[in-house]
Amino acid sequence: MTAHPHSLELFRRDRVWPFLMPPEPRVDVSHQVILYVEGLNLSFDGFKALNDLNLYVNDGELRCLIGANGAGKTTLMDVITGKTTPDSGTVHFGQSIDLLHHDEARIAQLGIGRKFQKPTVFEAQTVADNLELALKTNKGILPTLFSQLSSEQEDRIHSVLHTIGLVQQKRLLAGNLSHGQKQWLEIGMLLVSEPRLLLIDEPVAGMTPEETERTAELLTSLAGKHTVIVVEHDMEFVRSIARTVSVLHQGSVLAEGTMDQVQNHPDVIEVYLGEDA
Amino acid sequence: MTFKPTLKGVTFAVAATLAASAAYAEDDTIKVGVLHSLSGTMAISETTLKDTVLMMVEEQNKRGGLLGKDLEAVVVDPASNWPLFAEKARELLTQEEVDVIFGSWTSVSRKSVLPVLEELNGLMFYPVQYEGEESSKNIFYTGAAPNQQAIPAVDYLMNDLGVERWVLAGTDYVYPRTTNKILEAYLKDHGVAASDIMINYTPFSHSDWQSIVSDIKSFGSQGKKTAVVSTINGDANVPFYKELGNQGISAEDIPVIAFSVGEEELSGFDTSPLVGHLAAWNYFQSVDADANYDFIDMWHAYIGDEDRVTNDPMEATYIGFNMWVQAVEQAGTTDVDAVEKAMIGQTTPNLTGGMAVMNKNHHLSKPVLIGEIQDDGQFEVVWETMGVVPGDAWSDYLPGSKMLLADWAFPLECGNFNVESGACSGQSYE
Amino acid sequence: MSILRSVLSRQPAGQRVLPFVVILFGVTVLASLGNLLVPESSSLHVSTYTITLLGKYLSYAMLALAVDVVWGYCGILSLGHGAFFALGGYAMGMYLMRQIGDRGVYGHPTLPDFMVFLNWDSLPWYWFGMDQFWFAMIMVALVPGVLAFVFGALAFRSRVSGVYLSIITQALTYALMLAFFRNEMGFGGNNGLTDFKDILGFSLQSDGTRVALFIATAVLLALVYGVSQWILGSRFGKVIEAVRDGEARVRFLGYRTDRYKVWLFVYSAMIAGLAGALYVPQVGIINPGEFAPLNSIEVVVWVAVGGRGTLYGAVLGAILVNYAKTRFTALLPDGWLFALGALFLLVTLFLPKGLAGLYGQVREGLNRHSNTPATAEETTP
Amino acid sequence: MRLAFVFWFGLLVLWASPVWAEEPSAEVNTLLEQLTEAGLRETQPILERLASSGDEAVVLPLFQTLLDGDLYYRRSDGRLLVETDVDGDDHYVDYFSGEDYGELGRREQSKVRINNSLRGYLSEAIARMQLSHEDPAVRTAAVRSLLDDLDENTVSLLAEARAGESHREVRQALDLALAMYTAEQGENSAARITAIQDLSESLETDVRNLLFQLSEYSDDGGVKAAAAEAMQAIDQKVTFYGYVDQLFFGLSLGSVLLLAAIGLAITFGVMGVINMAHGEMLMLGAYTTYVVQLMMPNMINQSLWVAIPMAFLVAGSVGILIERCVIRFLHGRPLETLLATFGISLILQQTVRTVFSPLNRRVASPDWMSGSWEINPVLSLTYNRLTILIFAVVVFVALLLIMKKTSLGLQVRAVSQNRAMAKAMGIKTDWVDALTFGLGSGIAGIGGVALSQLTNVGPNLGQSYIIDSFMVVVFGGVGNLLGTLVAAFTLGIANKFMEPVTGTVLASILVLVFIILFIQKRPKGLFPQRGRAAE
Repeated sequence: MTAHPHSLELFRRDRVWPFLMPPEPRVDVSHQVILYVEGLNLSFDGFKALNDLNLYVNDGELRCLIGANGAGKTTLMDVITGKTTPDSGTVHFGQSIDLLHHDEARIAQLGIGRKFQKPTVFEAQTVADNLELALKTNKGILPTLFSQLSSEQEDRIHSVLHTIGLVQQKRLLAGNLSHGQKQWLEIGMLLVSEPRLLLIDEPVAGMTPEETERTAELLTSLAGKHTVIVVEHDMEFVRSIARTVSVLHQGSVLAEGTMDQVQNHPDVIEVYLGEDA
Repeated sequence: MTFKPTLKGVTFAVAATLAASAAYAEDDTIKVGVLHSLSGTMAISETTLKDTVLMMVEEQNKRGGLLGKDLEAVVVDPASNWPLFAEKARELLTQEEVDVIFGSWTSVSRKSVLPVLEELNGLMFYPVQYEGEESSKNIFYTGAAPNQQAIPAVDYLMNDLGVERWVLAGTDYVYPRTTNKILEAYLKDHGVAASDIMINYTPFSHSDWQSIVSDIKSFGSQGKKTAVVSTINGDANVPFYKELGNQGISAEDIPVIAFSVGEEELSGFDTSPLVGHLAAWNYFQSVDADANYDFIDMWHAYIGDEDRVTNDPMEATYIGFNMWVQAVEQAGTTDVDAVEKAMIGQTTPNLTGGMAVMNKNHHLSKPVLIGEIQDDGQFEVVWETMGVVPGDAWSDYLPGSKMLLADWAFPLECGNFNVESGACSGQSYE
Repeated sequence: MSILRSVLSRQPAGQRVLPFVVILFGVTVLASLGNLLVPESSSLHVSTYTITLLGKYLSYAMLALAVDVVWGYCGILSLGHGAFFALGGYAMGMYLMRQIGDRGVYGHPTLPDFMVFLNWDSLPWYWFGMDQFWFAMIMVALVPGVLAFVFGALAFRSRVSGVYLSIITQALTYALMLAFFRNEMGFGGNNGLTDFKDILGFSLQSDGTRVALFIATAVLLALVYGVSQWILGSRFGKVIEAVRDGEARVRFLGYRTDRYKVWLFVYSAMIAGLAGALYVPQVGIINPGEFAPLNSIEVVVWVAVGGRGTLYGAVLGAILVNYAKTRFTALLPDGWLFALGALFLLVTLFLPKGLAGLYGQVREGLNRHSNTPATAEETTP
Repeated sequence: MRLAFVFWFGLLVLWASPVWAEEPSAEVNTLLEQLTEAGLRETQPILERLASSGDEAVVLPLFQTLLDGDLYYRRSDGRLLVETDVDGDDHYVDYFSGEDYGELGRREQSKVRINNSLRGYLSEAIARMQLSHEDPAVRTAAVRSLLDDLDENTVSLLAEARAGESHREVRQALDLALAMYTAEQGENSAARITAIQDLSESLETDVRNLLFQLSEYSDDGGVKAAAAEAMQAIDQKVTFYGYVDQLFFGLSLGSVLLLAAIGLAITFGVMGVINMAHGEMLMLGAYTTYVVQLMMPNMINQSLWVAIPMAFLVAGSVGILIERCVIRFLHGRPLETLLATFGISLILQQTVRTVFSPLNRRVASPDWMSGSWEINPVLSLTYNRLTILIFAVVVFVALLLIMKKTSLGLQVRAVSQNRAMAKAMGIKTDWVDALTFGLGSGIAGIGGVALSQLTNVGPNLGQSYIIDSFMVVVFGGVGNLLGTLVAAFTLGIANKFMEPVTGTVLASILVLVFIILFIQKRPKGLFPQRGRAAE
């Protein structure tokens, strides 16, 4: 065989063809800030879900968002992940990527992963398949059609299974998992996709105290390598993991700081304990 | 034997049952296939014809059957689905082994059946007025060809009513297209200017006629006597006539002559606003003839409903059935080739007091009647041809078929013989 | 190479294909031999009527498979697959029309009869090339494919889904039906295309050709079945199933679900077109009635009866319902619609997974002794 | 038709002398005898002689009966008979003596046949005799029916009538007729031109035809020019009224679409059930109308008022039955309701086919819905379309009120927005579901009553409206009643304005393609429900 080495390269089974590879997204975090949210406004039929919201998250940070129902937490996540388009404002991922110009799929490919409030795993597929779908890999049509799990990828899946404690359930249909296990699986799907930024909506809802504890450990360990934003109602949990907390109220950020700072913030007290306090 | 509902088992079951049912062909009866839709859109027209054939079979059996055997009707339902017509025809001919088929209404169903008939050498009687341009060895056409309906009707309008302006309105399919093409050529031959002819096509089951009727109204108010020649099909007629009535187009102003509206169609609505509009057929229920009265009585007795009407395709079925019986008796067998030969030249009484003759081109000679709609849903005959008109398989007014001739008698034996080139083309029988 | 390897290495899919192919070929070979070799007098003889009937069932099965691929696996309920089927059929019909040559009733060397009759003097541009079998066969897949692509790209990109999608697919096939009914379109209007003489030089009326068409249908059905199983067994297939169960979630995983849906839709439309092309020479006619919305809905019912989400279920459903239809319309013409209607009701109420799911359902019911109605558990739309 | 007969008979009794009056003179008697024996071509001379016999009291009712097609004769002796309705049976009554011969068989009696040209002659002769009728409306109509055939005799008759006429409208009609005569036959061009100028105000088609003739073929240059000018003025108005007409057609088509779709806007729009059996609810409504008319054959005019509530009840209870037996098991699975209801639609169709036969049924229109409201000679609105347009709007408003103002409406909206919450608040969701579906079906039944006045009442009625209905609801925006209204009228008007340019088929195709494209642009229709709840 005298074929050009490059043409051989084309047929390597562990690689997709280079011309099919999307350019590797580079998130420019030269200013330490990975997410800029500025001046967001959004209203549904007169109800202002987001009201001139500004939020900056540093690279590698673990940020908690708290706030009452309707404060705009989930809507903010929807905007960041491209599900909802705001009426005005900007959202930047790093210095250069304007998230408002991309759709959900592209935003996910850029490295923003999301875990939903309700666990949404693919119940008709096995645990392993769920993880395989979430793998960080080329998500184009042809590569997906002809793809095979490489040994690295299998290792990756296995290690995540280990992390989330579902090794035994690998071949089980996700629909047959318990509620807590589904939560874990969903977190596993996040992990396996190796995102730069994780958006996590109420991770410990419906978990036992033990599970909650493990989740807290996991999330803290993720910070640093990844940037994590957690929305949670469970104040104990937030206290156990949070370094910085942002309080949302009526679509804008009311206060920001450590848990203690926030709890003593006059505005927060006013809002939460009533005007007469 | 039991098997799991697997594909294998099922397919075998299919094959086995179908194969088995072929083995039961009995020989002590003569089988008459009835291929009329009993469900779907055409059921409305065709169910009546199925009943007519069943009635005729019953009558024949009362008279002692045919060739000493009883007739047995085999009814299938092609469900107004054209490919199903071909399939059911094949079923009738190969599985049920019928000796003759009475069936089809629409042209497309006939076209669908035709290759099967020619392949398996079956015999079918087609009882509906149609566009012509066809003559198959295996089909006898007992309805009217365009020259037995459209042309005499136009003659009547032109000569008796002095019509000078023409609206040719039809449903967009082959029968109206052909008829209008023939009429257009015919009218132009008779000195009608192109600007005095308006042609309009509408889809099947068209229900909103406001604009078209209003167009007709303004087309007709230009000072020249105007008439509408309607080849509007089935369903669409009721809303069309209702709109005519409501917009006040009376038969004295703009008469509408229809080729597809008979007693059965009129029974679906109140005809009092339509009195005087016309139809051209070879038969009307109101025809004053003893044969007709007998037929109506027989029909009412059979169907058990005094209000049921009779119509032209029923007469065509009646004639076709009687002719077939005569031809079988003459040939002494139900063999298709023998019967086909014996059919040509057969004469049998029609219901209007005359005789129907089967011509060499497999079309009948028939009288042409023009009737005016009455307020009881019947027609009153206002004009009829002097004698019978022989059906013309290939129109003399179409450039493509002027030179074609159908003659199934020896020696020509061809359904479309080109007089100019002397060639016989388009035959797919052996 | 990697393709081949990946095809062969997908064991689970391969295992499911094999029994299907074996059964299908068994029946095909037996029926064909029964027709050609066994004398007519024998009770084992399979009549040509049966052969064409089986051929028709198999083309319907392929159509059902196409619907199942998008509906059962991806949740796209298309009420317009009849359109793709009919378009494929028309492409084949046009080829067969051109094969008639000067044997039409008017004896025109190139123009089909209906064009002579409409006084056209030359073929419309879209009839060119249709006299070549290979070209017609490309069109069989290409025309439905392109239509599906345009339609799908529009609909899926604007995220039209669920009920809305079903209804506009119905509008699509209805609009095409109206269009093909027009004589000016140059497809023979209401009468459609018929009176075919031969295919690739073989007479369509001979038993040999019919058996060959039947075998071709069986082979292609097996092929399509295999390819579909392979596609659905790939990661692409997993994405597709995930789209069915939670499209938004899949999007957040980084897949452009609209493109996945478009390509699956195109693939499915092409299968439907192929099914149409196989159907036409066997039944001998193609006309605009095939575009009727009712037909497309019926296909969905075959799939529902057989069991959506399993390919063999779709095939089974198509064959069973059509066999029942053949028998019923012969035995009890008036009862057919009652039976069909009741079938719809019972299957949707009591067999949400169709016959293919019956076994599992029964087993589950026995295990659980639960009284909850079977329907309450279904979560997919 | 019996109904028409009753109507005409009533009229006859009202304005003419009793039918069976004095025996006629010998001369008339001979003519009548000839009448029964004559062929169609020989009839007219006999009628002319009858008319000139001068015995108007005999001739006028005779001509009227003849024109209505109710004049028969006994075959045995040629006695003239009238077909009369006696307790629902057709009896034959002696024309002069009034003796009832009972029901006569086909072979015992024959009709005195007339054809179109005789009908034309008869109505003109009647018109001439009616120039002195006491009702001005009859006089006007009589004059107008004479416009197309103005000869010297008629004109002198008209001039005579003009002299003694006091009613304004009749005078105008007479003036018009006389002006037409002058324009055509006037003695000098000045008189003719003046007459033509008078005519330019009229929209009568006979006038326009006359002017056309004059503008093309008149030898007199002045007359020719005046006629052309007058015609131009008329044509402008005709074009304008043409647009008005088209708009009305569009509104009318829109009202039909609205009636067809409005029930679906509830079952599909509010409840989210893809109700493929919706068309059959329309069909049930239409058949209910038929059955109601069967049960009250002599009260066709009132029958619709009974049919409307009946249709609502019938279709509504079938709807509730369907909801209870099938749809409630399929909540939240819209695509499966599609299949199940499609099955139901097949069953309903076949049931109707079995019970009523596959043939179309005859549903009579009440008299107040036949004919048209002639605003002017080129613009007339048909009463049935007008009624249905108004009816559609009334039904729509009623439905809107039910949904917005009643507690049922409130509960329906609550359940459709948040089932669990509504349940928690004590709303009987099961009950509300059943009632909502019943309401939607019932409204569809009412739509069916209206459709029975326009189209075929047969088993396929529903099928022909189902796709249109879905298009309207989807185009308007699911769950929005107002959207349905706007969508129905938009599609109706668009269709009707496109039709003259593209033809009917292409217009329907274009509308469909437009909807398909529109849905791409606005997947939730014209008036989408917004907010997070709509997701």
